[in-house]
Amino acid sequence: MAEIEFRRAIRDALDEELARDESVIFFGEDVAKAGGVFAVTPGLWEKYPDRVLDTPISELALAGAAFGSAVCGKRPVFEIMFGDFLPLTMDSLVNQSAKYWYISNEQASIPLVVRSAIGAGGRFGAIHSQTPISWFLGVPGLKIVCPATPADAKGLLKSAIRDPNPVLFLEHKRLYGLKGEVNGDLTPIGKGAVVREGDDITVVGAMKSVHDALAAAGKLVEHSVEAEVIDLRTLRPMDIDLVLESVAKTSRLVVVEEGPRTGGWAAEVVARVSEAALDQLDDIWRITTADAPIPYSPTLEDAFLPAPDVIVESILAHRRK
Amino acid sequence: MAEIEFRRAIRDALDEELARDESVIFFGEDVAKAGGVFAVTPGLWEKYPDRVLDTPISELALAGAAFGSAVCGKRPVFEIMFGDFLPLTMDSLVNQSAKYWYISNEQASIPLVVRSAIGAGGRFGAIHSQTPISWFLGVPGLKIVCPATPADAKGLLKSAIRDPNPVLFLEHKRLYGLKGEVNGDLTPIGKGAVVREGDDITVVGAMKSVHDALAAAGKLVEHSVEAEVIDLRTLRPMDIDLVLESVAKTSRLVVVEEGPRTGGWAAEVVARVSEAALDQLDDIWRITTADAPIPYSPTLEDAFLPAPDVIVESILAHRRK
Amino acid sequence: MLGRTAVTRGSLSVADEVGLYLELYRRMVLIRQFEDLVNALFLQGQVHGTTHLCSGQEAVAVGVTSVLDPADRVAGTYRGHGHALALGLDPQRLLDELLGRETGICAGRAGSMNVVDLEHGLMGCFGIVGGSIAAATGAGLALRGTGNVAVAFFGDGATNQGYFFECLNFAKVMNLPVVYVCENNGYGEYTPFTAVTAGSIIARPLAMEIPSQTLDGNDLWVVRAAARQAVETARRGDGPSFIEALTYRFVGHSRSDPGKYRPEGELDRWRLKDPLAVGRRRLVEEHRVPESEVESIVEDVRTELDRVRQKGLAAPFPKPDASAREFKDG
Amino acid sequence: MLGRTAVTRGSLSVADEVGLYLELYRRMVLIRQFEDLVNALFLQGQVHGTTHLCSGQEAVAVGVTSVLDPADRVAGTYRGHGHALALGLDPQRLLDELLGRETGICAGRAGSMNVVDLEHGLMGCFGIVGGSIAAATGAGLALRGTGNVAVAFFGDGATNQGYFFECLNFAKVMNLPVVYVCENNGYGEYTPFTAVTAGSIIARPLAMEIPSQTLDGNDLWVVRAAARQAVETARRGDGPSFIEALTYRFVGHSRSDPGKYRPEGELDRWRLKDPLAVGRRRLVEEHRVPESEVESIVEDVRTELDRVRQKGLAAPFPKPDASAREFKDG
Ligand SMILES: Cc1ncc(C[n+]2csc(CCOP(=O)(O)OP(=O)(O)O)c2C)c(N)n1
Ligand SMILES: Cc1ncc(C[n+]2csc(CCOP(=O)(O)OP(=O)(O)O)c2C)c(N)n1
Ligand SMILES: [Mg+2]
Ligand SMILES: [Mg+2]
Repeated sequence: MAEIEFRRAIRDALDEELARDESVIFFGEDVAKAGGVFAVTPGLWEKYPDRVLDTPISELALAGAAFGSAVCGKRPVFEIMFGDFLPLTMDSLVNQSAKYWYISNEQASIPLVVRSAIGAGGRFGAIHSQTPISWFLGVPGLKIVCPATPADAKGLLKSAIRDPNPVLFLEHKRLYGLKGEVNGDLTPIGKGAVVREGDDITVVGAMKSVHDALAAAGKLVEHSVEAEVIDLRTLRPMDIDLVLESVAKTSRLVVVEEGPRTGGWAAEVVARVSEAALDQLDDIWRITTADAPIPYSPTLEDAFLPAPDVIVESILAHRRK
Repeated sequence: MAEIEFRRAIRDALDEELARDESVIFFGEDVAKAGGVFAVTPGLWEKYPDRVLDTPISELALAGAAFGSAVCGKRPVFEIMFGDFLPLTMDSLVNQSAKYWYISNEQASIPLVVRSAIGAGGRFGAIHSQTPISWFLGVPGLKIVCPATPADAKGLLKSAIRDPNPVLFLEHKRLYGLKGEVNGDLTPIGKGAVVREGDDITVVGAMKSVHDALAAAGKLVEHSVEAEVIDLRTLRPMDIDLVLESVAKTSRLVVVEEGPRTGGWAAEVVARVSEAALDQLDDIWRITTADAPIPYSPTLEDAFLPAPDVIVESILAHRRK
Repeated sequence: MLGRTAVTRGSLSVADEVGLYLELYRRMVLIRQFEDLVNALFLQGQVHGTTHLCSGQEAVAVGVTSVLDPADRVAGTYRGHGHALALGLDPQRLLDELLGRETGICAGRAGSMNVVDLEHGLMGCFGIVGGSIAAATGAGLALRGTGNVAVAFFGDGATNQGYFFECLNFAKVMNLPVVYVCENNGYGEYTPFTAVTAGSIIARPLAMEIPSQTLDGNDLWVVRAAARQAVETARRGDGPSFIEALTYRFVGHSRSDPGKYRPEGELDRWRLKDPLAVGRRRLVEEHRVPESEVESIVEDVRTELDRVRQKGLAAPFPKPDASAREFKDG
Repeated sequence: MLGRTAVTRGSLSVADEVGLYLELYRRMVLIRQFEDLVNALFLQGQVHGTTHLCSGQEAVAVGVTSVLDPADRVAGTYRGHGHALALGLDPQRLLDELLGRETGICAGRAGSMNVVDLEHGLMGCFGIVGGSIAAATGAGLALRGTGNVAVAFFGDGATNQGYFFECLNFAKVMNLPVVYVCENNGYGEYTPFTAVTAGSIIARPLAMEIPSQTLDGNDLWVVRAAARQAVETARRGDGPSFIEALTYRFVGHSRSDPGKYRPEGELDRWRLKDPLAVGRRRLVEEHRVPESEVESIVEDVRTELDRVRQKGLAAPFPKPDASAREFKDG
């Protein structure tokens, strides 16, 4: 199987779903003619000129247009260029799309997908580097999908487009250039994956943090620690059963989240596991960024992020305690 | 001491701070001439006609105007009528106000307060009843204040207005009519309070849930359970030490949150306590609303909320397990 | 949806036209009486929370929807009972919703501010000021090229919301078949729109080169004519239009309205332009309908709503254990 | 902030005026050369992430800020180096910021897109399109009645953002002393503004009855005259004004710009209207400044920036352990 880039996997998913289903439309700022500022969507406009659209810089209108068109039978996919801009869309996502299925008494659901590039490490500063998950994690009715590999990027985006519910699809900027095999299967939304087996500790991550956790796990072997690494892949709904199964074996859980410490998805994982498996736990904690905006300067940003060494250090320190 | 209503306590705090400090301004939709749709702010416009302003229905501009005026030395207080409308303001709060202190390298902080009426139980339906906390809990740089009593409403609002940082000040609609003694002291932001002592279980709440927890505690006495009830009063920063102290005594913690189960502040409390005090814990869990929008119909809404009986039942069920 | 298709396309014989206007008049009467009923039930504690009545504004909803097809889509507001009834939503199912009953159009989940009835083309009633504008804009995106149109109802206050500007621009540059209908009742809650709105409302869509007109929103005939023109523009593929319908609400903004913001005599002046009075006059004087026939419409509606009221109050409340599914299954 | 007060108020003698325009020309040259330097350092991996250069747009920032007082407040954009330098921010501290050094104006925390320098009146450079509009509107609220003004710089693309409309309306109904300066460089990223903007830009503020003008943004003299008028209106308490300055960026939108969206010959045509060339011509022809004097400005700036470059590259990076305080202490 050929290896393709993460960004290409996303493009292919869009391409295939646009081809497969006439009701799919895709729009955003500079996504059509220019092919996207991260070069994720080149060539789609040429193939589907009526269904791939460049828009004004009007994030709230984009979200509203997606909502309204979904009510009327379309399957809109729209891009919010940076996840940091998602607050501008939030009223429509939260108060229109996420609630429609419920308040309409299930007359219709809203099959939209909002794609957004997120995450730090690229020296983009405080307002182009955030991980917007905590803002949306508490929104009933909205799925949150977070692929870590090209295969899942494609498989999850295809699932997201086919999903009858609104889906926030997050693409970590530092993964766009990542290569990997892609077989074209759909990845089910709501299922995590054990990406490395180990008996000593469970390390849960998502997106780029999965790779950091795997790198950490590799180094931990020298310290006689075999870490089990779980890629959650979807944060809402959350595959907590997979985590619980692993914790039943390891008794130790660390959750690695690229995002501020307070109020993130790691807290939800820790809360669910503590509620369900308190007796089995010997240790449980989070590795996150500080409760501060993301700094620009390379020295500051590098120190800010939960890199593999930070994970290794934290796990060793917890073993010592 | 005379008892006054919660809404009156808020009005008095505004009045006193407007009188005390010329840089305080207060604006919002129908807050001035009409005195607020919840009758919270009557008479202020008459006293401070230049500093109490009615605005267009432009929530994003309100938040932006508060930010910009705070940069220039004002202490703006603005009202977002229902917490459900806060997503419209979110870009300014998150990307402008909350980050300014940090990214400006501490050249200036943003001393604004956004007041908002929140919470369910009034048959206002899915888009006028939400508890907007989870959307903002993960925002570094933004304080979140949640009074449960008239005294704290006044004391915390005065503290919030004097605080040099942006503060989200939440007023539960079902508390507006609550009466209580108000002595006029400032309540410090970031400090919780033990509002009932007990040895058997720690019950943590905020806003209306504090009263529900107290009611539940009263009923639990019949079942030989003495509950310690903590009113967090501020959710960011969070007085976790107070909770840990209590848990050291009770070994059991339940957090009652009026808000969707996933991604709420209760998860943060549970996560912090589990991380810090795993050894001491015999049980830990959350009582929240379901992961669904808030229903309109009285029968549905009543069943949806974590009322005292629900808390009692849950605590008894956990004791049995 | 009676008569909607017939009415929209092609010309009508005179008999048809009288019949049509009688039906539209009936809908206005239905809305007015429905609102009166809701108000009474609210005061009795049977309708809960808050309600926003549209008494006085009936001609806008009825006039605009009278030119729509079943496959067109409409987004209303929290002041939306009129939008819903004009589209043909069964008053029983609407009242039951407001009463919080299982038999309500949304099974009691939605309540007054959030009614959805897709069967009758109602995408929703939107509780966020400006939300209806987004919904209809999106519907317009879906309806491009189909000959169908989307309609947004919203108030004067909504024209200061980001939604309004972003969506009108979006619709214009995308050439979407949307009709934006501003129900200018002079106030956003307790604030006169002139105090919070720079320039005139109509100048805003005009600045975006969207065909726009300001008109007497209390005259069904006037509204209908303008709406037809706007809808035809959209159906032809010529993009969005804007209508500013000048009207007035005879009641408070919501149940807790102090009302002191109205200048003396203003309400009385508007009462003279009551859309029901205007409609009755035109039916009798121009269409030569006997007074008695008009009167019997009023009586029929009264009888109908009396039945609706009784049935609604007898309907069961939803059972809480019928728990919500967060997601629709794939 | 040299010369700003002197320049703003009262009339100037001719000698003063020539001196002033030479200084303003120097600032334009400084901005251009600064941007060239940033570009070079970016390509060397010394400036990180992304940058948005304003080469070609210098006359707008310099012309507008030339009529401001020290107590006025300015909000710039992510394309903000020009806004900052025009206000008098030390190029060393700006470059050090872009290099991520501890000596940067924000100690390396902010980077190119988020520069803040309150000492020089710069409220910030706002990375969210439209954010600067909100910041200046709020500043206007604070400055009501003081005789000082707030200025927002933003692009053509920002005029489709909710921020734009809501804030302009807000400023107008509150009568705030704000000058809104739209730098219309023809494109929002890679999209021509005409493709995504309904009607003309200036029609929008005009619809709100905000005094507005569209002008040649590449001619410092023209910009300055219009800005003075707008600023005086605000200082007098007569509310907001709007300026649409037509200009062009000679470089890509950001470092990763494919550039294929420009029609053939467009860039060349605009090069003929280079604000530096226009400025030089007017200085020499109208103000009778010797070519050599103009040339020496260019050389002086080159020397200055060379020093700045060297010093910047030698400056220390911030130490990560100097940890951030989330909140300012009460
Ligand atoms: C975004 C938002 N802000 C505020 C409100 C509260 N609110 C409800 S109705 C209303 C007035 C709206 O005025 P207008 O648009 O003129 O409509 P009308 O009520 O007059 O029909 C306000 C401010 C809201 N529902 N949504
Ligand atoms: C809210 C928001 N949406 C999108 C972007 C990405 N973006 C950065 S610059 C830009 C184009 C802005 O165009 P314009 O306002 O004309 O300013 P210019 O870059 O031409 O100076 C876009 C879309 C952003 N920063 N903020
Ligand atoms: Mg109105
Ligand atoms: Mg531009």
